[in-house]
Amino acid sequence: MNLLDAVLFLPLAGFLTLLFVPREREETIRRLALGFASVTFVLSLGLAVGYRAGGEFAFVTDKPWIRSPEIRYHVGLDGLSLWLVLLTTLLTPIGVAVSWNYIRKRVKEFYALFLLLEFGLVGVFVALDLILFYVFWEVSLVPMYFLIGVWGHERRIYAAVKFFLFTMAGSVLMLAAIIYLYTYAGTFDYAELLRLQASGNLAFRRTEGLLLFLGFFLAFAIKVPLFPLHTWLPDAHVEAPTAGSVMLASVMLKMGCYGLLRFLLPLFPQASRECAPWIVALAIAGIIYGALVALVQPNMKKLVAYTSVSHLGFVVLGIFTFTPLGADGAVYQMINHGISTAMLFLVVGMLAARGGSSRIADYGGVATPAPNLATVFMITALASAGLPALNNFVGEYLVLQGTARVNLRWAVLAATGIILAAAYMLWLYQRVFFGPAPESVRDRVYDLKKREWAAMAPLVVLMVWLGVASETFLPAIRQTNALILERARASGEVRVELSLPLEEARP
Amino acid sequence: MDALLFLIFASIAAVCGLNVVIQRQPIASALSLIGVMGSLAVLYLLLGAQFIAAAQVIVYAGAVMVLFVMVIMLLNAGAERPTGASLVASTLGVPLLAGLFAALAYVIFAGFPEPELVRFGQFRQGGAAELGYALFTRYLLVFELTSVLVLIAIAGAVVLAWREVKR
Amino acid sequence: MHLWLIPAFPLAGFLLNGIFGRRASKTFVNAVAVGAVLASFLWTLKTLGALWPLEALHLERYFTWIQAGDVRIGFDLAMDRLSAVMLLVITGVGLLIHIYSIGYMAHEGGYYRFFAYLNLFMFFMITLVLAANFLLLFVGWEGVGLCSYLLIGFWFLRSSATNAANKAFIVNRVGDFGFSIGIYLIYLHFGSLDFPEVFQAASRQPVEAGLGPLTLIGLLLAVGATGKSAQIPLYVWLPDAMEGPTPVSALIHAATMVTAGVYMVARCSAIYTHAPLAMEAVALIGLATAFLAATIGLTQFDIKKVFAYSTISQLGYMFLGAGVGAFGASIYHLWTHAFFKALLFLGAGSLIHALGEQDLRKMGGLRAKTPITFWTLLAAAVSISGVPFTAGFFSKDEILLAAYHHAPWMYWMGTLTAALTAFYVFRAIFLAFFGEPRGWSHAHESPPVMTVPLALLAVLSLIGGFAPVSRWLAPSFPAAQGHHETVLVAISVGAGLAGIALAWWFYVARPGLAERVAARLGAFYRLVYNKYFVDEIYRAALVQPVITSSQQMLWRKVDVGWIDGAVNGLAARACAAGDLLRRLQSGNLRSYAAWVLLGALGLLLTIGVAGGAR
Amino acid sequence: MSAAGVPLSWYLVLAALLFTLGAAGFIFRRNIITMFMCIELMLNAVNLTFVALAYHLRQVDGLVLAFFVMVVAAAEAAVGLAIILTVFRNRASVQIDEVQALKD
Amino acid sequence: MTHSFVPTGVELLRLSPEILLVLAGTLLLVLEGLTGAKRGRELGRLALVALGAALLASLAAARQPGLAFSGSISADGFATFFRLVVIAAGLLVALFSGPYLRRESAERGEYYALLLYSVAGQCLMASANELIVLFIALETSSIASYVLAGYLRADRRANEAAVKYFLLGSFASAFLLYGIALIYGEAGSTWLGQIRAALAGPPGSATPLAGAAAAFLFAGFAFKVSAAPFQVWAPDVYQGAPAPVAAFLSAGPKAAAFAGLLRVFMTAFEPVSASWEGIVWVSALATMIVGNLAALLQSNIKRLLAYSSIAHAGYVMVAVTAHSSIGTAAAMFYLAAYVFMNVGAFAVVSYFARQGERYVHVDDLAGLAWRQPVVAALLSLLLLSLIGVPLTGGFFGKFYVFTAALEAGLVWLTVLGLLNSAVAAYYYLRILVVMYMREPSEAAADLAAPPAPVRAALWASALATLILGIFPSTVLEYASKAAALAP
Repeated sequence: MNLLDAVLFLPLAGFLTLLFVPREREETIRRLALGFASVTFVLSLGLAVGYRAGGEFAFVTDKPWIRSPEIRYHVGLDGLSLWLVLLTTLLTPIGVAVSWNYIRKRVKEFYALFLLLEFGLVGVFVALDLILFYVFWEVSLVPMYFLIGVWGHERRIYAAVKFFLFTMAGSVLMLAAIIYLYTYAGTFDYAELLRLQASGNLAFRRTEGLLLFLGFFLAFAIKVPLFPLHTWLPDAHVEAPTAGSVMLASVMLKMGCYGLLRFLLPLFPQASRECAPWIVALAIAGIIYGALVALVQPNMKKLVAYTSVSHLGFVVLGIFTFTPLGADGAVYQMINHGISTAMLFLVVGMLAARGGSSRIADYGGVATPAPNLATVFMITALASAGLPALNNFVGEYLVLQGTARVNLRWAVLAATGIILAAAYMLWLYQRVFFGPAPESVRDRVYDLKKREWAAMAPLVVLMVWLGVASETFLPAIRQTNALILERARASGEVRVELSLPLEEARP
Repeated sequence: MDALLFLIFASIAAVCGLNVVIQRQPIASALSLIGVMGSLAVLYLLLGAQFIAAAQVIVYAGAVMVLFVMVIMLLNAGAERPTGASLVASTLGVPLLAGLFAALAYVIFAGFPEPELVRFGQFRQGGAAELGYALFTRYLLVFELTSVLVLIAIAGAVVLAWREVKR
Repeated sequence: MHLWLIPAFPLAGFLLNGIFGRRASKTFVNAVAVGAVLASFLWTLKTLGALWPLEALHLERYFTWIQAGDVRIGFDLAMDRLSAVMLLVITGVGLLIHIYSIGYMAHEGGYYRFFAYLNLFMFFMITLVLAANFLLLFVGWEGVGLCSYLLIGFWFLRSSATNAANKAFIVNRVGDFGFSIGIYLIYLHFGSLDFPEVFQAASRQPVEAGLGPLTLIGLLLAVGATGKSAQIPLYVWLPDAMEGPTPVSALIHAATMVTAGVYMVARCSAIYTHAPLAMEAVALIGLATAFLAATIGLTQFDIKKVFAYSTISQLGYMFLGAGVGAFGASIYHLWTHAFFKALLFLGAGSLIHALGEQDLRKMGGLRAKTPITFWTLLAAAVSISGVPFTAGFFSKDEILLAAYHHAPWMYWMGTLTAALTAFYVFRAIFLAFFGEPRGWSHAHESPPVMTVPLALLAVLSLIGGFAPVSRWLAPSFPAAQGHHETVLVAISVGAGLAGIALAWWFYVARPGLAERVAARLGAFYRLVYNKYFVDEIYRAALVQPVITSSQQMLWRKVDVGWIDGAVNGLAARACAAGDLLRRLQSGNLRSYAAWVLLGALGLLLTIGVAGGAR
Repeated sequence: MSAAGVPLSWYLVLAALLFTLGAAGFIFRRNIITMFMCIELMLNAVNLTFVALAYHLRQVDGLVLAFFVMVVAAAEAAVGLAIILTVFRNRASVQIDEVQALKD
Repeated sequence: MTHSFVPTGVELLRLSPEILLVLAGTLLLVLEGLTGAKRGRELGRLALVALGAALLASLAAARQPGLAFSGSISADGFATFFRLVVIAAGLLVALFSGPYLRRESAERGEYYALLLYSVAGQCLMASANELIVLFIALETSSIASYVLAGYLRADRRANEAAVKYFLLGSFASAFLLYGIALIYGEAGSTWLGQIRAALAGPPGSATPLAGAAAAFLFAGFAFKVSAAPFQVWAPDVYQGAPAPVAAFLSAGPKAAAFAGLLRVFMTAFEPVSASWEGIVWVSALATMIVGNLAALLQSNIKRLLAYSSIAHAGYVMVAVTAHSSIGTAAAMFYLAAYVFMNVGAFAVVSYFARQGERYVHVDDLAGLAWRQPVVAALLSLLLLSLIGVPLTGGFFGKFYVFTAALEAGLVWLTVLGLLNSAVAAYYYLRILVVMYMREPSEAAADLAAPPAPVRAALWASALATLILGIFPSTVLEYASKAAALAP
């Protein structure tokens, strides 16, 4: 039982504890949930402090769970998962805090499920056994389904079911791939698989490798979500309660990206490379497409949802450049997107809770009654639009620089997303916050309350921190990515074509 | 002689069997079925299964069919009316049945390629003694089991048919 | 030398005012904001003094900002002569404008916000010029864009202001798109983004004849510059940016931020000189912009719009200078332009402050009411018109000479533009200060806190040209060819004077003539008056199609129609199949029996007769 | 006894025929009792097969099996007729096509 | 083969669960006759005790594994596993039948007696090592369940269910029996071991009789497990039968029939597996597809569960298709998990439907979560297990099944099967949606808390599902050992 196990299981303990609290004692339930989430976060800070770049995995626990076929409780932390775990543990107490006043019905179930969700999410990022990974993957699905379906808005049921079925459709294929991999390799253990891969004992026939790759890839791509598998996302986001949207956008979507980097590249280097051009094409299409569609959304939450499609396109793009720059940028972008989008959803959620709607047309001039809210949103919008010295810029730069190295045309196409990002963000901002405030807005919208400040301040700080002092975070990512890319390179010749127009022009 | 007997009773069995199927009056079907059973009993005798032949007449044609006839009378079941229709049954029925018979015949002829001639008296272990021995040794368990089966049948019949419904 | 202190002061000012300003008194806000810039200015001077004569680059590395793969980008600041000139302009003019703003903004809501933004702007602008690598430069670059956005939209209740702000930001983003790609290419080509390394490597490369990497980089950077410095085709945001408070127009949209593009081109001179095609492009863009904007300036009635087009036009000069290889002259013009253009705007602001009105047609005869404003504006006007021995005279002539040596037609074009410039500037002066008052009732001179900076800038506009900027910068740049040719100078001066005279003729001597000429020109006049309908063309050709196609095609059709449609279609298909299966479950036992029979026969045929299905 | 025997397969084919006839009756008859009788016909066919095979194998086992089939048939008859009786009580009909309330 | 008239003690021990159940059933009949119709509740308890005893007896019998009764039964691990499963199913059903029957004022000893007989038959099916024993055991189980289906004789739906079940069941039995006859002709014996020996000759030596026999035997078993296209009876019968009986039908007979199917096809017909594996492949796929698609639009919850149980039979069929010992083990595990989750779900239905099964529409469950949160939570767990979400038995069931399938190289069957399970999520989710995301319906309004036996059954099945989902090793290892069927 090391620190990581504690971080992993504390939310589960919280979940179980909440089940035994009488449902009438809502305040106790809230406090308990906040307590569990906060303690988890504090403990997880210990992970960051204790993490030393260098080895393969830190805080490893490896115990047998199921004997035959052998499935192990094997968890560990590396630079890739470290920050994602922290992101999860950070956002959970924030989600609890912002739900304090908004969730009025079925309080007990809400917080219990919220903690269960944290358990699942942390688990996904630390599991080093494929089945364990799959277990957490699905475990995180169920509470989110309920969060959307029970505490969501008008079309919540449609959204929840759509969310569940999309994810399910992908994950069953992943399960098939996992099992197939097992029948091939005889193990579910990630480390063992890596060893097999390194020793060349995991060489698939071409179609076999491709199919396996696709099995995993579809699950991840749906989760990311990669264009054109994204249509569940806007619905889920619009209908989810604020805290749900936050966790969904900030953490759950990262599960897909994480999977790409953790499993696909190292385990199926050949297939990854072979499919990379297609995937990159989809990623770029998603960047532009998401941004364009976001531009014309009449609903704030939907708009933010489409920005996620766009932003996560960068992540996928970065990963499939197979360059350290791209991969580091992608991971960094995961964290960035987690924080910025969490903020966006928090603010939009707060607005919607005040104004009773998330339609843009119902707002205007919010900056007058709620200047602090406006300021916070401004910073977030700018971060989201990739303003330098704020978080997203670093990630996007690295991704695009990495992409440019592989193929300049890709980078050019992808960079258009940044122009559009400014357009949709500022346009949204203008329509919601600027202008004279109509009666309805002045009457109902008030500025940030203390708890809301407390929930958002850390994120604002982080946005700047991530934008300026990336060296706090990047070393761990670098080192892990180097290993991953090494593996992705190990078993195949590097076929990254350098197709720069300027190379051609050179005599 | 064997052949003649076989042909006669096989024909009776087949015709009665057909009659079971084509009659609209349940009672006519029942009587035809008794005819089938009777002719089968003769065929059993030809095959050297005296005990089974006897049982066929006593248990089957006697007891079971009497039960049927009784129920038919009890329910006063007249000629069936051409109610309802099953598209599946009426379209697929005949080809399926023809196919079934053809396939079975094929299997039988393929399974017994060289014709083995059945002659009366060549098989003499069909008596009660041999049967009884087998019944109480190798098939002891099954024998006991059938008693349970009969018990269930009685209990079931009781549950379903005896007492009036109390509401 | 703690270069970092120079940007740090305004940053601190921003944070202090941003966080505490709302509840603090105006005095506090003023003290913090002006104090921060003053400190910055003084520290600049001290640093300059300490590093004098600043022959080599002074580089300070602080910490690693981004590191990944083989990329290492530090938070590094560097000072050389180019950045020193820029710093002086920024902090100096910035200081004056800060002071001026105290008076100008005295009665505005969001006072603290304004100064916080201004300080933030100073921080980013200083970062921009001190940055020692492209990415850090880009930080400043985007940062000033942000501040520009915030300040244009300062009066956020007005939708025109917020529209203008959005436009400014987004158009700049388009430019930055090119810039970013340029940066990626620089990194790819040179393996570094640090200025010293990049420029040394660039200077070792052969001059490219065709479209080589350096040319490509140069062109892409120029795209960025056209955005920031409001050149064709991305100049459209600047006139709208006049929605911001006037000090903002002076500081950001005249003196400093918009010159960042010029600064960047000059900074990258090592690249450009090896990429003549890119140079040519820069020159052409500059020249075209200078001329086009000047023509539009002729027809505008909003005093700030006039000066805005003037800014665009003057920036075009600077581009022209850089494009023809006269980087020094270009910066020199930047330097003088900062004074007279800031002055023009501040003077205009003083008028607006006095009248609450910025339409020239509603002014007139203000000379007496606002004498200081008048005289200072006049100083600026003569300077921009290139009246000999004023600041503008020196720098403009240097550019024109260089242009002549590059291609004489450029000189002629430039000279024509100079005439136009003189005309429209004096048109504004005459319309505002001469003639009869047209529709204003009370006007008053601005308080000293505004007029003192005006006066100081007026002095600088007149004598600022004596600072030997281009000579001092000469070692930084490849030598520009061309020597003083009196005839050419005389021609251009004459053009300027002719412009002034014509303006006098049109607007003082023969009022009403202008309208008649305009009427005579008819369609052409309307074309120019409506700024060649460029905004409308952009909207119809770019913005609207994007919006419409996104909405109708991508969202409604692709997303909802196709993708969701496919998913729903699949679901519907499955449900239909399920329904069929359910319907087969008719409740009819004989049907069921037929199914059982079917199954049994199927099995019999496959296993019994055919002997297996595999 | 005459030496002219009958091929065993004839017996088996007769059984197959009876089995098929039983199935036919099950599918085409509408009266539940008749349907049930058709099942009895099928069981009889199986019994004939058992007996014939017992002859073929010269084993008593086949006969024992046939015997058990009879018992099963009897048990089924008892239960089946009881079920038919309950149906009749509730619906006053033994037409199978009228017993299809359970469907979608 | 020993020929003795008197069975030995160890033989009786190996048969002890069946003996116990039959004796208890008979005792119940007698007691019912003696006490009249007043003591249904006590008789129900007695039945529970008997089932508990049978459970213990199965364990005791497992300590002395081996053949008995001339080798016609085999009390091996495989038998023990299935005995435990079907007895547990019977136990759960008996547990929550009480309140249901009392509500219908029909709690009598015969019900429990028939239940015990049926379970006894199923136990015997699991241990039968000879075809005629298997057949009679199957009939024992079936005839008792025909009666149970029609147990509420005044209920038209129950009558219809009974008559349909009975007629089709007998029809299918006839095929099964014909299959036995044919293989008897081919092999000269009905003992599985001897059949195997007879079929194990050089390839091609087996005549079409063997194939035809396999076909008919498969048809007979497929009918009982409701595999396509023999699934037609299931929806109607489940819908019409009383809810506890439907639960029972979906669990015990199905598990037992799979036991029979596995034993027959893994031992006797293993030598000719090449001839039948293709058809099992098709049947598995068709069963999954039919069950899942038909359930999509189903609104009667009993019919829905019927289609779901068809689909689950399809998953087990996938394991059968693998025809390996891990496939067998997977099927065993799956069935164990399935029995618990399905019986649990039906327990809720039996409680919710109330007198005369008024509320059997999915929408009637609306808002259940907020009226009876515990029931809803437990039902959710069971439904998630049916979907196959991890940490439930259903997940590991699917996991093992598809692992076995992939080990056998059945890639496409696996992919299609898993996609099917994704489709299946939709209709299970609908129940969750209704329970949690709709406002309480009038059906939920006056719902009293579930009676203790229902609660107990629900908790037991939920816990079993959870345990199988978190610590599946023990069960699976047992199944793996037992799956190595000795012919």
